[in-house]
Amino acid sequence: MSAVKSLVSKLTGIAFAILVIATINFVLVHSAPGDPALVIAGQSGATDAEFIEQIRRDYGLDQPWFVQYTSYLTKVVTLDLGYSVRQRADVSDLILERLGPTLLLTLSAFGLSLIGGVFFGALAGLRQGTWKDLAISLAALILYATPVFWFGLMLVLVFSINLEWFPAFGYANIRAASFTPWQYALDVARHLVLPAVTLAAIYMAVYTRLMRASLIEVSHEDHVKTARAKGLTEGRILRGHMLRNAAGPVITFAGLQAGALIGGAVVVETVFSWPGLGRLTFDSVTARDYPVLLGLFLVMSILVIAINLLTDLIHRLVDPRIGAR
Amino acid sequence: MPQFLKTFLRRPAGAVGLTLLALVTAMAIFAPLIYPASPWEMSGIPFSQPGENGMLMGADTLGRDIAAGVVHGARISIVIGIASTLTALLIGVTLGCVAGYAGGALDSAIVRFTEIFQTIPNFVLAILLVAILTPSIATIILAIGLVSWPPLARLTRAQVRSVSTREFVQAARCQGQSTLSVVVRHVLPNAISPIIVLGAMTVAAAILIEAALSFMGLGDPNYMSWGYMIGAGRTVIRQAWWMSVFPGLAILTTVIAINLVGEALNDALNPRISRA
Amino acid sequence: MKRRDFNTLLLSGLAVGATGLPNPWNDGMAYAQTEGGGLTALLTPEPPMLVLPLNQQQPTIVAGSKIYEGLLNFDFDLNPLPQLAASWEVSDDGLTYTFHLQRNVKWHDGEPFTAEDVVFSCQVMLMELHPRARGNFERCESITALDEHTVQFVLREPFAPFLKAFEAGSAPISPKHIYEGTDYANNPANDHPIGTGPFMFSEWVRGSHIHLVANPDYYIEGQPGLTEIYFRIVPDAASRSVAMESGEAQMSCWNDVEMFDVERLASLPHLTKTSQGYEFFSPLLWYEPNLRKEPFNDLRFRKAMMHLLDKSFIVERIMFGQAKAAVGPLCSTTPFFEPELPVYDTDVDQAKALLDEMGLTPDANGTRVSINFLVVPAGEMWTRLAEYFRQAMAAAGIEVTLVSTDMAGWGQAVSNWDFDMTNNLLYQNADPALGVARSYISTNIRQGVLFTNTEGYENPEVDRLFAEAAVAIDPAERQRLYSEVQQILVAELPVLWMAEQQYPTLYDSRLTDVIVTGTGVNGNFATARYA
Amino acid sequence: MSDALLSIEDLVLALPEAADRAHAVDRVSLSIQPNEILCLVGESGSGKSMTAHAILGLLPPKVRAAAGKIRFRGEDVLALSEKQLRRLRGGEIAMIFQEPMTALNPLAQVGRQVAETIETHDPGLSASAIDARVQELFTQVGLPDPKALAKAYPFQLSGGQRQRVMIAIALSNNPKLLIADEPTTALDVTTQRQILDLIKSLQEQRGMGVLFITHDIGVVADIADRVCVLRHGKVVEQGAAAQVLHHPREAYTRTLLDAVPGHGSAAATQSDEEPLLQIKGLQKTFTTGSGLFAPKRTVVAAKGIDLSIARGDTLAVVGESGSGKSTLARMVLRLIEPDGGEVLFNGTDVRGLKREALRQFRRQAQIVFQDPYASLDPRLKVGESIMRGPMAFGTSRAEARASAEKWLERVGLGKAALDRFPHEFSGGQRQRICIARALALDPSFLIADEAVSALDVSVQAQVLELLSELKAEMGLTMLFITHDLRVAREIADRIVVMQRGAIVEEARAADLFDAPQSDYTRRLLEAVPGRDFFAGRQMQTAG
Repeated sequence: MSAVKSLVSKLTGIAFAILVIATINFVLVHSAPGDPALVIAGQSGATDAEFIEQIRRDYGLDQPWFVQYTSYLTKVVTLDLGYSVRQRADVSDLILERLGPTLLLTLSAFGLSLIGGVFFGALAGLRQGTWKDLAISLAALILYATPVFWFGLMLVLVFSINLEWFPAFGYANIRAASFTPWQYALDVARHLVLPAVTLAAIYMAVYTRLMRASLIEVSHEDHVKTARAKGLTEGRILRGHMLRNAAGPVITFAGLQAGALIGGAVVVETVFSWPGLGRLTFDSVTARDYPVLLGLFLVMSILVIAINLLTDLIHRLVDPRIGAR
Repeated sequence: MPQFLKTFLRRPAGAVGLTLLALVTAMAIFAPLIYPASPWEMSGIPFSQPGENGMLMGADTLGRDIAAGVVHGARISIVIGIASTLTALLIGVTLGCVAGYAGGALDSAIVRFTEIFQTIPNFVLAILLVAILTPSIATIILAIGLVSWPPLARLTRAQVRSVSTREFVQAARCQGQSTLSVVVRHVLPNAISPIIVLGAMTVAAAILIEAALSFMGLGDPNYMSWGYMIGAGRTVIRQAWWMSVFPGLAILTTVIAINLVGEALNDALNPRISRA
Repeated sequence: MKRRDFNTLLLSGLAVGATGLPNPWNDGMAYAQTEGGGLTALLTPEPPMLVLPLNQQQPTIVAGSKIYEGLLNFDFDLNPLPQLAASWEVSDDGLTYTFHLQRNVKWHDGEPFTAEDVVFSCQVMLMELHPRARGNFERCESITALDEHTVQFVLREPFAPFLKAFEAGSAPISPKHIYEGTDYANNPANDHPIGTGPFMFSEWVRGSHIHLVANPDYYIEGQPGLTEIYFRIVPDAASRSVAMESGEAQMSCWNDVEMFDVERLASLPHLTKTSQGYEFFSPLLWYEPNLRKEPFNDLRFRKAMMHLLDKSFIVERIMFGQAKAAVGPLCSTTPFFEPELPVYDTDVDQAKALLDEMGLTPDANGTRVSINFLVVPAGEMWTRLAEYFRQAMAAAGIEVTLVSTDMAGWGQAVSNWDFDMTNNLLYQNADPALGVARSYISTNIRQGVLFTNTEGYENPEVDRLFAEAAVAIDPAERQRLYSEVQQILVAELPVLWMAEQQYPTLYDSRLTDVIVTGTGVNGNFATARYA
Repeated sequence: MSDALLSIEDLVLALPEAADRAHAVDRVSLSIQPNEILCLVGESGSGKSMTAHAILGLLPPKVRAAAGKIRFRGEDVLALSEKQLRRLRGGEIAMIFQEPMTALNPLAQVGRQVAETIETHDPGLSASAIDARVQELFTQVGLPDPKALAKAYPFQLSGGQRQRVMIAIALSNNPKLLIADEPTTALDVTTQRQILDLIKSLQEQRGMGVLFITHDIGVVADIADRVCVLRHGKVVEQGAAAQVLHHPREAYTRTLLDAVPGHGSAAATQSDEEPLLQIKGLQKTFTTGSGLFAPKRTVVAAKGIDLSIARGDTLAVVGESGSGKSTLARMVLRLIEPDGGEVLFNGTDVRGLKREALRQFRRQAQIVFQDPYASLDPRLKVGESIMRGPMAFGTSRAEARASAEKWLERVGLGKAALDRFPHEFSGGQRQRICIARALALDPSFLIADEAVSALDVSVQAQVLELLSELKAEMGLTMLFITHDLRVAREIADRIVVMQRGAIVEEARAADLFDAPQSDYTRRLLEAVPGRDFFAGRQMQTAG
């Protein structure tokens, strides 16, 4: 009853958010000064105005904006993201083929940063004031201030150029076509290490700081004192009464960071030539590929909402109070 | 405010942060004195190693002095960091104040708008804005400001709401003070501290966004910036690590400095709010 | 992490792969590598399609030229060689071109190739789809099939470089039985292009690779020499370098490898570098002023700029030696190139003197004049060129502000003449009449169209010389006309020519007969084989 | 003393150097016999909680036992290792805390939290045996439907149920000694009564020793066998309950006893004039959680409230938490807008007032809030806070300053307070400042919203006295909001009892106490701790 109601209200919220985002994106993209028809024409080495006019006609670029807008919204509803003139492919296909790598990257980074953040944050919080705490806090402070793309480059410098442990760029080995699935998975995993660590590191720093503060706060809470008064061992108190309680706010915050995570993925994908949505975004911005951009922003925003829901779900599992309210 | 200053400086974070920040600021202000020649000057020997040919941090592929770039780059980072934060503050604090104090339908409309704005990956939005408006200092400041305001708006709203329900504000209303006077004299002064702290953190974040934009080739091409230098060094990282390393360290130092100052500010400002 | 968890992780990765990632293992394809005589070549960026008549972007041609062919090919000196045409005659009046086609040529779907296909392609399909081909075939009064293996083109007036129009990229021949009467752009056959070339389309995994296999029925005995070609799409330059270095890829061309990396790779024992094979295109790089605006309309200002720029700096430092200093509007590899032309030395004082003469004197800050420079948004080299320009101009007190934009914005600004200065790079397409005249003749000042006379240069004498040279038949006469026009242009500096870009082709040293024509990697690779 | 269950000998607890005093507890000695309840009573900062925490080695990180001994069945607890201490904790000595919401882990099922304690001390026990034990405990502490309840999370329980769970946890290993640290302070008075009864009966059944910590002498009177009075970390007086309560030896103990409110109002002037304030059919419903992703919830704070206050009268509104009494106060001042009904002040409807008229009305009607820490702007000097009001109505700065000085003198702080910041004052002093601020506007009507609830009992008595005096002096009409019937009795002429947004009963103060009409009022009165004792004591003093 209440669950259904909350689900309905959630879905309405999401639909509304998507509509607004789609509108914002459309307005933004269409206030661009460049003419996409010219680019297409330029790329085919064409030089005549008639040809350019033809391109405009063919792709509806000569229509008034509201016609383009209405047709765009209609298409969004029917999950048709349009056709990229420049890439000569359906936008949904283009995005779908890039979605996998981006999901792989962001979700691994998300998981890694959460696990690492909770672990290091808990360690620092428990050992408050010791050298371990100091070292972790300092590392977190530094990482937090590090430009993500630079951090990626430094990892490349150390781990691929100097130590040659991991490949510096790309998604899979160029010979991957001949690999067995197992080899392929391992190969992708090897390529994933540096980008995922890069993307995770910054957020891990954030979560570490948060977790540390949260754990210290929880450790002062009355129920921890109760647990002590019950005669529980410190380990049991930590596992049973502190970690879960402290991780809650961290997870909530992580959900809010989903947008930033996707933004970070854009830079990381650029640094590591990761064939995901981020690179596609940048390529499309430079190429003024409107349909792709519109589709990308929609998909990315949905992705962010999805991650939000996911963290919401995790938080529900961790904290029974949320579902019931 | 001597008490405040004392608390602030007693924190090692505050002292270290302030020193580093002063260093970077001095670098920005005195850049033309330290390196009078343009950082774009291609007079050195390409690919000089750090220390070679009289170049402290080496030279890039065109023979430009990396050290000169690092020093001059401080200007753009600081200017953009501060200006875009002011933009974000202007938008965020205004919306937050209105939402927080007015409440009701206006409040929920602003909250929804802010929530949705926060859902859009903000860096991607910044890329889009800069690309659309064509990269220049002004458009970069505007774009970063436009993507940075939602947290400020949320915080301001939360602060204003929490402060304005506090009993001393109600007491002030009961004393017959006008709404404006209540907001300006009681609500804002008591709400502002965390906003100042977040503002400081926003400067740091703005510097990082600027660097990332420049790295992606969306910087103002007329100003030497750290992100641009790292971007230019990326492809030649095998041949010239120094091209990427030093500008990165500069960003790192500046951002750490600001974050430390922010943290110390937080510690110095907050006890008065919660305990006083 | 427990092993089970790790497996789950991997499996989820695979599941992701199944939805969108290239998953090449499940077609059971054995990756031939070099042993079986296959070639793995880099391709950058990923082309939108492979159907040459529909798309003429560079990567489309690199891959599509193995599938589609033209009537002719050209050697390094740009003399015609047979391809689908076994022989040809040109009438003395230069109006009638007769081609005798190869026998026993079959389309990849098994249908025989005939003169009708050529007529359909040149008269119908390309006229509609291919702007450059249209420019050439518009000159024809008639295109007729004399018999099944003979095609005759009759021109309205002589056009000296007409033969150059028959190269594969300029006029790819397409199958009439598939395209006639259809919506070309949406023809289902576009997903599985059918040509006459030595290689046939096999598979395309977007974002990963394009696979071509040898055509067993190719009309030349013993060709092709390779069993298959993989075009690998590697979006990142550094990864491409690594692939070449490690031997994972055996060929790179055009911009595949960053210029600063070329010499390092070329020095590796398993790789061979050549800059041959781009003669047909001969790209020329210049700084382009907008002659409609002050102070660029003043020849003295253009001369001053020329004196401030150092071509060797551009060649050595910006292009890392993958170029040659340009002397004038023609590349040294383009026919009718005139080597004896005036030279503008790099000389700051002379530049300053010219500026003084114009009355552009320095103000308190030492600035004489401020101009904008529209940066070409196509990569690092262009950014460096802009930055160098700014520094070079600063030496004489010309203050340059860089304006950045995206590709569309650049195209818009340049084609609508809304700029001060920019860069440009144009192919000469094997003849001054095809690739050079367009940048200087006043009839080609066309607002809204890129790669025309966008700088706005007008000189009736130049117009006349280019027009005469285009229709002249005698090569010596053409040489005289073109030499004269080169003298005039160098004296008047409509644009500031800087460098002839020399694209490097790097390939596995065991390969032979790869780059055998003036179109290089845009050739059909029929002769390429492992030694 | 050797057979004492617990004996504390000359215990000294040292505070960290930065603290305002050196010792939290200074040479405290006390003992508890098996099967008795020792009440440790004292005001805030007396060291009573610290002493209790020291027994289980649960002192805050920077506080340490500097001297003395704590013997539990002869063994010095202070000398025990952490491991040995753990055996004691939750085993032979159990503890319950003040705030049952925070004392339970919000993320674990309550049954689990009980089971965990049993498991820890009896690792060999089977799961089903533990389950059975949990059910039994829940039954013993009077929880309904133990089986279902064991699966519940703390947030799903009421305050009283939570405290019962805490007690179940404490009893789970049949402790010899139960330490109860203000276990009923956070509860409503009726719930408090139930919990006190429960503890008392369990103690008797099991013959436990109980160390009961409280600030409320009434509670002491209800359950204590023996009493130990603490002040500033030192024992003032200890002895048998009857002895200490009826014949206190020390002045401080007497003060504490006298400070307990409920003696009856100072003045009971009745006037038949037109009432100053009339409330008719007031309605208010709160809706919360209207966020993007949250479903709505509603709480009714007022359903058709009617009441009136005569000029010069003091009306007390009494109710348990959630009864809507504070909302009522705020609606009168339009700090919260009602949904419906009328608020007539001097015959004009306050709800219709706009800007300037509203300002003028508020000048007439002032309020003193509950939390002395939140009701003064921390950034303003005390004088400034007081002066702002008159100045907003056109008084010159000098005049406002003079008046502020006068009022500060009057509330007993002296004019030196003018230039100091709020954080330099104690809670009681701040409440005086708030009163000065309210009165500086020369109002005719004063609302006191739980104005003394946060204060220690001795300070509470002083502030109540001040209010009574001021009321008489200025002829103020007062609306006094409180949860404490004793306080209402102390100050009000008439009392209104509220429950869930509605008025249950309205009567003259004395009548309400002597002859309550509604069941709810009766329950409230019966629940007042130490009622019989104080009734007896009053008779004594009167007689």
